[in-house]
Amino acid sequence: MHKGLWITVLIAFALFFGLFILSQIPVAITQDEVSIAVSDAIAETNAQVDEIEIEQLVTQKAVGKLEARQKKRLKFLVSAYFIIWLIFSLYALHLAKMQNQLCKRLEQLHSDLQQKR
Amino acid sequence: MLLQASQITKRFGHRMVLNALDLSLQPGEVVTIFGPNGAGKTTLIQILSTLLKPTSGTLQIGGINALEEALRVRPSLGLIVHEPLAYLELSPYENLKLFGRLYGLNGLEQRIADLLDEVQLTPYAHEPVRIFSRGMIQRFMIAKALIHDPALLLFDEPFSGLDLAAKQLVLKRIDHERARGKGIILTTHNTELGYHVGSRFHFLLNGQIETVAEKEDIGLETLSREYEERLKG
Amino acid sequence: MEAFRQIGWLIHKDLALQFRTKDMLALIIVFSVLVVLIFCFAFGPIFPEQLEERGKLAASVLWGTFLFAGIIALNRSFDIERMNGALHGLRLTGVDASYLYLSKVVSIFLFLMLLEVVVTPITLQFLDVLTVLPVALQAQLPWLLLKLIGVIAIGTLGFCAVGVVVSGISTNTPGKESLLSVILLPLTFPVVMAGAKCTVSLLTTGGLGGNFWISVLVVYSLVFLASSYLLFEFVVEG
Amino acid sequence: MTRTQLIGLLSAILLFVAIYVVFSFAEIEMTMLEVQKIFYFHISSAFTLFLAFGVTFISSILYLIKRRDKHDTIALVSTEIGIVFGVVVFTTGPIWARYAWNTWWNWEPRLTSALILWLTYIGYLILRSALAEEKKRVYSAVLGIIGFLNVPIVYFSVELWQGGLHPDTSTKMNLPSTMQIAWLISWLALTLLYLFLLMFRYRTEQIKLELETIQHQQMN
Repeated sequence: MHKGLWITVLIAFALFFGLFILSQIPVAITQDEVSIAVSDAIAETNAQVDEIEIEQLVTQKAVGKLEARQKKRLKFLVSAYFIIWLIFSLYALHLAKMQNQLCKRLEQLHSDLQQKR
Repeated sequence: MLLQASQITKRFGHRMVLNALDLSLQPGEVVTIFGPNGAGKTTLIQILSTLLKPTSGTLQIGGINALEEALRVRPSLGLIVHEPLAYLELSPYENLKLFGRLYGLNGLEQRIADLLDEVQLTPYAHEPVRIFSRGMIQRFMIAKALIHDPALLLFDEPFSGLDLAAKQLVLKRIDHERARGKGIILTTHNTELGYHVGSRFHFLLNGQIETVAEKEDIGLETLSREYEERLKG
Repeated sequence: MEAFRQIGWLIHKDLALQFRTKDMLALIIVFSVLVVLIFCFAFGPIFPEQLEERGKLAASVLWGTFLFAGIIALNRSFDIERMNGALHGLRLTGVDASYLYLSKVVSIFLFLMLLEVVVTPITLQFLDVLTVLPVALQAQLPWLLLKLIGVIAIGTLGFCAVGVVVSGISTNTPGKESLLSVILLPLTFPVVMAGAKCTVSLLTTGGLGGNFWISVLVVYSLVFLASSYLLFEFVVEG
Repeated sequence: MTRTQLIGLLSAILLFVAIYVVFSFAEIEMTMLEVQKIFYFHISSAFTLFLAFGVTFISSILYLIKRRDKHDTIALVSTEIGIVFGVVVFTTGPIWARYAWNTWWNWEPRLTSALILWLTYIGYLILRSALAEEKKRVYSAVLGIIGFLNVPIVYFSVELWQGGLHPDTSTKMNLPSTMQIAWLISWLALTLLYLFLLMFRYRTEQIKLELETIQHQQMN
């Protein structure tokens, strides 16, 4: 019982962690959106600029910002599920340990009684 | 049959305090139960007085099922234990009046006056019980237990720690009540006094009761000797 | 009829015991005033200017004080019953457990009301609430105080309804007072909340601000009176 | 394989499925994005908390009527497990609240009534350990009943006091179907986990009783 529980607890952790990494969605900004936005912005100004260069710059910056936000969100998510895992595991292990000890003492008492007889 | 208890068992969790105990009592009988400390005497008295419910078993008092209809049975019981079962902040008069009223007694004033007179507390009737000496408190306890003239009296260790006056009072009162056809059950570890007042004797050891003899069939010395032997195991 | 008389005698006994030891009443009033004073020192000497804020402060101080005083009174009342087996003495008379319950609720209620009638004006005075009241409210001050006492009375009734059962239980444990508060405080959450809301509303507008909070108080009191009335038998008889 | 082990296995499998569904299957909610995934286990734990204390309430009533030790043990065990689920609710709750409302705690009706209930039943456990053997069963049953009666009153008073920040019950029904499935599965998984813990813990209590009985016999 005790061993099975340990394995369950560990598998739960591995699975949760693996799924968590797998399920991360990459931050995606389509090229079209960026180019439209950049052309709009350029059309409003009179300055001479290199459209493609700015497009790359903007995309980089936007992706970076979005990724940072996602990281922050994931931090919340990870800590929440880590705590859930921790609480249940600790409680289950505590129960298993308690029951094991009780069983051992019970067996010992039974064997003591039989020896006396 | 005034009291009929059969197969009374009391368990506190895993601890067996009383084990399948049978006891009966006729009017005019005084049953003495001898037992050492921790034998379950107090638990037994509490169960017989319906203050505590047994784990299993039946109890009939005056023909009424005392476990189902405890409230109907209680007014016919008088209980003297090591606690006063009353309010020490109030005076004897106030206490007796309160309990007398709750029992629904008629002619209460006269009854209180008579009782206080008998236990020699009339001069202190309006002082709070708290300031009394131990002996006076014991006499007050007797008055309180007898206020409603109960048909069945239960005493738990009535002789332990009594002063002389109170002891005389208890002995006199037991004889008196027996003569009036009341039933009395008392527990004690004092063989001499227990033998003196009792008409039938039991031992209570390790939660199990054992009938010893009627008073005609046994002498004090035989009883004491047997009790000593049982105590040694 | 017999039931009412028995309950009456039991209440009489409880009140006699409460007032016999005069130190009890004095102690609990002094205690309450001290609690109020401590809050006054903590927030004073200049209290919030806004009427609303001042009202909130007064309401919290009042209900907090009543809660503590109530716990002391309950605890004391059941201590008397447990000592010397007095409760067993009552049970032996064959009196119904529900009569014991009702008499306890009424006697503690009366005792606490007496305390609250004394402490409420003192608190309002110390926190300087009365002077900042709108003129319209000051004109009908007695009426306002009466309404306030009414709200406090309903809250106290709810508190006693559940408090009697809980202290009947906790009196059998080693750490009576602390255990009583640990169990009773979460249970009386609605009373304190609704009572405080009503108090703030009374102090700022003179009305109850709708019927909701007063109904919470009434419903709470009724629910717990009914359920505790049924459950007290198990507390007494085991 | 015993019944307890079977349910343990089932709940473990279902928990894995739930984690899979929550992380890979359920679609991302548009306002809270990934953080919304906390919701599945948070709200399911809260449901289980109410379930556990509800079981305490019912078995306390049954104990007072029938006086079987079985019901008392179930009440005790269920309370204890309910408190564990409470710990989950009250740690994941603030994490959610911190992201969603930029505060660690809010006085939302369901959260508040769960908290009051949780505190009451912690009192229940403290009381139990303080009471003498012959009284503790009846007394804790009385408290187990009174504590639960408070829930609707607390709920409705807090609801008026501070109208819901939580998505209320009706919007839950309008969730996209993938989210609904994820929520249902995690709810079922946690309920099964509760059942498993209940049975496991009940057995522990029985062993303890057996042990004490034998020890007492030996002393005599």
